[in-house]
Amino acid sequence: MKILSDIAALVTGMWITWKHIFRRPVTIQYPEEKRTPYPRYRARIVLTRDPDGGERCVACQLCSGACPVDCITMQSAEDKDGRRYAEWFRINFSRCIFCGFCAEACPTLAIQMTPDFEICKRDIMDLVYEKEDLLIDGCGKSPDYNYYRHAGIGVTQPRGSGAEEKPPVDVRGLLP
Amino acid sequence: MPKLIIDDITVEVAEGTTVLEAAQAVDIPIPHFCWHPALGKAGACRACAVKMLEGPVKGIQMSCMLPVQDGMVVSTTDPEAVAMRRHIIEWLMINHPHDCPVCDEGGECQLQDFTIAAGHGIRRYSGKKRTHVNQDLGPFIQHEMNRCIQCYRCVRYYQEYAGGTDFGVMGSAGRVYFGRFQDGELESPFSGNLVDICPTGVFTDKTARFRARYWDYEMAPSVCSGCSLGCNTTPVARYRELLKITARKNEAVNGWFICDRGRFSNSAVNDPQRPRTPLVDGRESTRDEALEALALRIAETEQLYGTGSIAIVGSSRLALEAALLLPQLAQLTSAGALCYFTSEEERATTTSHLGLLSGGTSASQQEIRESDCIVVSGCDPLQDAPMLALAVRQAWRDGATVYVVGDGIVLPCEFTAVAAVDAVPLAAAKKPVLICSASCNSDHPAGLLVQHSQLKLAVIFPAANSYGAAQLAGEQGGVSLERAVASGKIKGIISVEADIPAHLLAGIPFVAALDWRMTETVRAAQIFLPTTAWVEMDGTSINNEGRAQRFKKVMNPGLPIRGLDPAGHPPHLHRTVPPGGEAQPAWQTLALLIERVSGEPVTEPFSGRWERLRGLDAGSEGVMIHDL
Amino acid sequence: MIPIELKAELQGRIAAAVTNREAAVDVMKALQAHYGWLTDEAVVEAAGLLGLSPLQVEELATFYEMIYRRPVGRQVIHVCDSISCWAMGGETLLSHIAALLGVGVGETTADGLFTLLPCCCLGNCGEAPTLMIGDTIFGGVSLEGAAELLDQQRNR
Amino acid sequence: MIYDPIDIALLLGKIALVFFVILTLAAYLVFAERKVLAWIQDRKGPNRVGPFGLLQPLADLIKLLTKEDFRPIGADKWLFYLAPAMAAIPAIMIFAIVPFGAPLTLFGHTVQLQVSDLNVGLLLFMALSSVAVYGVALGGWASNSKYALLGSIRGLAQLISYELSMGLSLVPVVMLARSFRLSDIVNAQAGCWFIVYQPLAFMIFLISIAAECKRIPFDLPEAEGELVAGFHTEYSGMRFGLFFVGEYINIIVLGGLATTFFLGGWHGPFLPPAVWFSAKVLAFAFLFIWVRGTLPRLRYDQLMHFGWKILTPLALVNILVTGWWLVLRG
Repeated sequence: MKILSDIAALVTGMWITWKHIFRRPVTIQYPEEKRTPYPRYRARIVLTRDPDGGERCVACQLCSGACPVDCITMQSAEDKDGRRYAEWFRINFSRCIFCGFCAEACPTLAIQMTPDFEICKRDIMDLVYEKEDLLIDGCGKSPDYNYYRHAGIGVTQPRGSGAEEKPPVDVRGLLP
Repeated sequence: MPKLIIDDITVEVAEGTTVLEAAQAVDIPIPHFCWHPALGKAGACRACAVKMLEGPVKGIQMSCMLPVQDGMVVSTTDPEAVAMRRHIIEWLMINHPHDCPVCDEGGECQLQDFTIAAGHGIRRYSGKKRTHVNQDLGPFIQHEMNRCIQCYRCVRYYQEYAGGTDFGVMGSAGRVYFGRFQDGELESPFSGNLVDICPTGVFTDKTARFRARYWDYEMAPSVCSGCSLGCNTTPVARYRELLKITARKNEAVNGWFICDRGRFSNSAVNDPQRPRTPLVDGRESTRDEALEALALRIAETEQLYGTGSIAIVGSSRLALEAALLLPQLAQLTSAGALCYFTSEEERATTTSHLGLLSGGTSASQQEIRESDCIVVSGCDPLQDAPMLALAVRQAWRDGATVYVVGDGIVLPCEFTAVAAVDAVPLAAAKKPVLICSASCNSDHPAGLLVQHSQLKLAVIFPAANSYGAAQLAGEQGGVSLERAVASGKIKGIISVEADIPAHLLAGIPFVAALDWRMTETVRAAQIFLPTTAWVEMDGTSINNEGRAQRFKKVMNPGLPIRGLDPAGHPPHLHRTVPPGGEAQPAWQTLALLIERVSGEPVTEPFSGRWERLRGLDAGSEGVMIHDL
Repeated sequence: MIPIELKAELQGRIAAAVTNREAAVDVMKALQAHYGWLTDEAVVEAAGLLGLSPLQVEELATFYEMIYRRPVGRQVIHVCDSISCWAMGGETLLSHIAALLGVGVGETTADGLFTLLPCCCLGNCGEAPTLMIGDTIFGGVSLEGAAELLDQQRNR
Repeated sequence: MIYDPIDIALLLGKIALVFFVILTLAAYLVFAERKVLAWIQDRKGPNRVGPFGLLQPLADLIKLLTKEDFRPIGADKWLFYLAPAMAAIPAIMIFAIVPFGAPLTLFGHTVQLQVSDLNVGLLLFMALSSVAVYGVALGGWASNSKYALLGSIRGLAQLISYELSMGLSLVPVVMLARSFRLSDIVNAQAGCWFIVYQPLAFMIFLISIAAECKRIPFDLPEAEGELVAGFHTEYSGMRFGLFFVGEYINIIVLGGLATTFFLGGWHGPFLPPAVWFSAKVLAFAFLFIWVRGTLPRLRYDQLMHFGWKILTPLALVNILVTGWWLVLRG
């Protein structure tokens, strides 16, 4: 009988909720009690440096392109040594939704997300972080990665001496 | 007309079309690197593989090399073809650096697009990559040989299409190198097109190096204002800064390319010295105040010196919209002179040459490219209208004979020097074209046109909208400012984007200027109103053949963000008008002035026979004004 | 600068060709013979003679294996590494000669006598393995024969 | 009619008492609901305002009173203002006929613990519950909003449909008690509660009143998933508060009526009658909260199908069976 199984389903449901009434709540009383987020937690964004201390960010605009709320703006420029870098770099955290697309899009692992989720300011303008506020003195995750070693165009090392590169071809050389 | 089936779609195309073009005609994209519509086929990259299922040829074929034939059944999605293309792309990518984040081509890179389209996302090759040393190719073009995929487009363009000899391909097999004999600036005046034509980032625009990404670009169809040819361009701007100018295809005019002068001439728009605020007697003011003062001064001048003491001065670089409003303003202020030219000589030669051009006698660049006999008479196209020289070269490549009258003229093709046009066997030619300059009145071609009915004329005018200015001067009875000032009646000048020589301004008590450049006239003016540059407005200009073309607004006027302190950027600081953004198109300022004087609002510059230009599509080939 | 006689000879050779470009290889060969290798200066000179741009000459110079755009020894030894010779021990021959000369492939001996280069096919497959010293081709070269050949050349 | 001043004083006292108790209860019912739902969901519920969050209803009240009183452009001003009152007033008026304790003797007067013991009490209940429909109808219509209008259309159809089965489920009760007077119905259950004779009618009545107070699983007029907040989408501040409190008053009142009709009213051993009555009403309230924490919302067509094709026929059959049974028993 379908009606009997329906009623049984109703009763089962009611029984389950009844049991839950007497369970211990899982709630944490947040400001007093705090939970440590996991290291990969996606909160406040930082800009990291490569192992040699150079800025990882090459201002390629992929993060701002990937950002669904357009909270990242920057201006790229060329340094004296040929490095591409961000002349200014701005994240408007009052817009940021912490989706992590920027970190995922970042080809140089410059943008990374930290577990620091407590970004609260009295003035909304204080949530506009400039490059000075974002740049940290460290590599964050992937401490050994240096983008320019793999880029294949030189810049931090002579051309043809990066990882997985042959020395430059001499088109006038004798060998075929 | 052969009929074939591509991916279940029946296509009918002209004889001689390739399968690749036939597919493009029905919006089926086939990856390609070495094939380019302007360069034709090379069969070098192998990326355009398709499978021929039925018909005269079968199996995997290069679609760019294969002319269509009746009964062909083509599949672009056949697993075999897809696998072939995937492998080709993988091979092309073996030595390609992982530098997309620092490559200016990133985002507008054909190699990127086709690599992703082919489904090749991860590099499997674990060996070492070949590298090259770059060359310094001068201030405009950045060289990055590591990115090269050996499609040969650059060298085919540079040597064959543009006739350059200082750039080519060296070496053989796995170490070919595209470059010059030694470091140094590329000599061809069309070298900038390497940036557009390279399917990846070997050649990038050095002037816009590391500035922005394709998806952030502000772009709109535009028209070059460098010379009178009106080549079609797509200027690229970001953050109120004109970054670069790229070529835009217009088969009738410039084809696929533009000259270096047009491409690398954006500095005036970004010039920090550009006047951006209205001035009244050297004091910064608002637009309304300046207009009020201007109307008052006009009235005062006329009171003081009598009616007819005001000269309204336009110029041949002024957009058609504003030029059309000048007669209205002249009438309202009962101006003594309406001028489109400052010098009498320029007015006379331009007007007289204009009289020769009609729908039938005016040669477009396309007609030059298709001509079989070209006479360059008394002008230097490479100097005054470089794209004409390139068009001449294309005709020469197709077998046309080129004759040059005059000394010291260089063309990017072989030519025969003749003493006079009479020595050219024009009568034997089917589609002869005569190229002459409006600034040279010595051998006026009027007589030739009568002699040779099939002869077409390409006149090089001095400036972007000379044609429009001369046309209006003829219709509205415009005189040259030189003559008007000489009459002694003129006591006030309203200059609208005109470059008036200092000696003409010397005795004039009242000068007002509308302009976007810091000219001598602007410095001399008591009242100044800023106007927008061509990339900051919608406008129309008429090129040397009488083709009206629309250019669209690319960016908002205002100081580029680049020069501003980041602390003043939005969202830190918000304002409705960006700093220095008070400029408006000259015709709108004129319309406001006319409204102030007459009380009648002006909402539309095009009226009468010009009305058809209202809805002119910037993406079209333009409208010949002979047809209006 | 090349001697006037050579210049005149080359100009004659160029004049005899239908197009200048056709004579380019001959001119380069002659200049190479004169300088020992095709120096940058020689490229510019060849371009001047041929009415081409230096780049256009360079395109050809870098394309051909036997036009040397880098300094070479008095004799250039080309050892074939193409399929027939490879099958008959061309690889061993090459490394043997390299050991005899005490240089690597592509290098010139300290006395400036020999430059050792691999090359792909000398058109002598019937007598593999084969090598070429200067302009002379030697077929069926054994390891001992190679040592002998080198001695002969050295003593010449 | 004798207008004895003491009678009038007692009457006013009873009204004041009922008002005070009902409104306080309604406020705390909101609190209780939030707490119980939290427990069901393994949460803690409101616990910040006062000890255990007990002052939460007060805070809510202050919040609602101080919020901006907003009226959408194009809303029908007077109907818009009237609708919340139409929702809350009939709900509280129904309680006038509910006997909430055994008659007391005070100052020599026998005091019915009931504001008004009408001989057609049950009919008055039916009438007033019909009037409550207007709150929903007008609120949704006057808002000039598509969500509100859709909510009110649903509400109208639902309330009218379920009123039918509700009314029909009470007919056997009247047949058993042989009176429309609520005190008579209570007294008729002194021996045995009607739930024993009429389990089916009780179930139908229970379901119908759940639908009448628009509670989950019958909250289609509000349906926040689809309609934002249904008929009161556009209301803010205390006007919204009136709708809100009206719903909880409805729970108490309908709980009281269910107690009266089926659970023997204030009858019960050992404890004082008023305590019995309160306990039964609160048990109903808890049941409603518990159901809300368990069941999902019905689909609209399921709702109408259930009302018209199952509940109403069942109620009719029940009347027939009851009639036969009464006839057979004599």
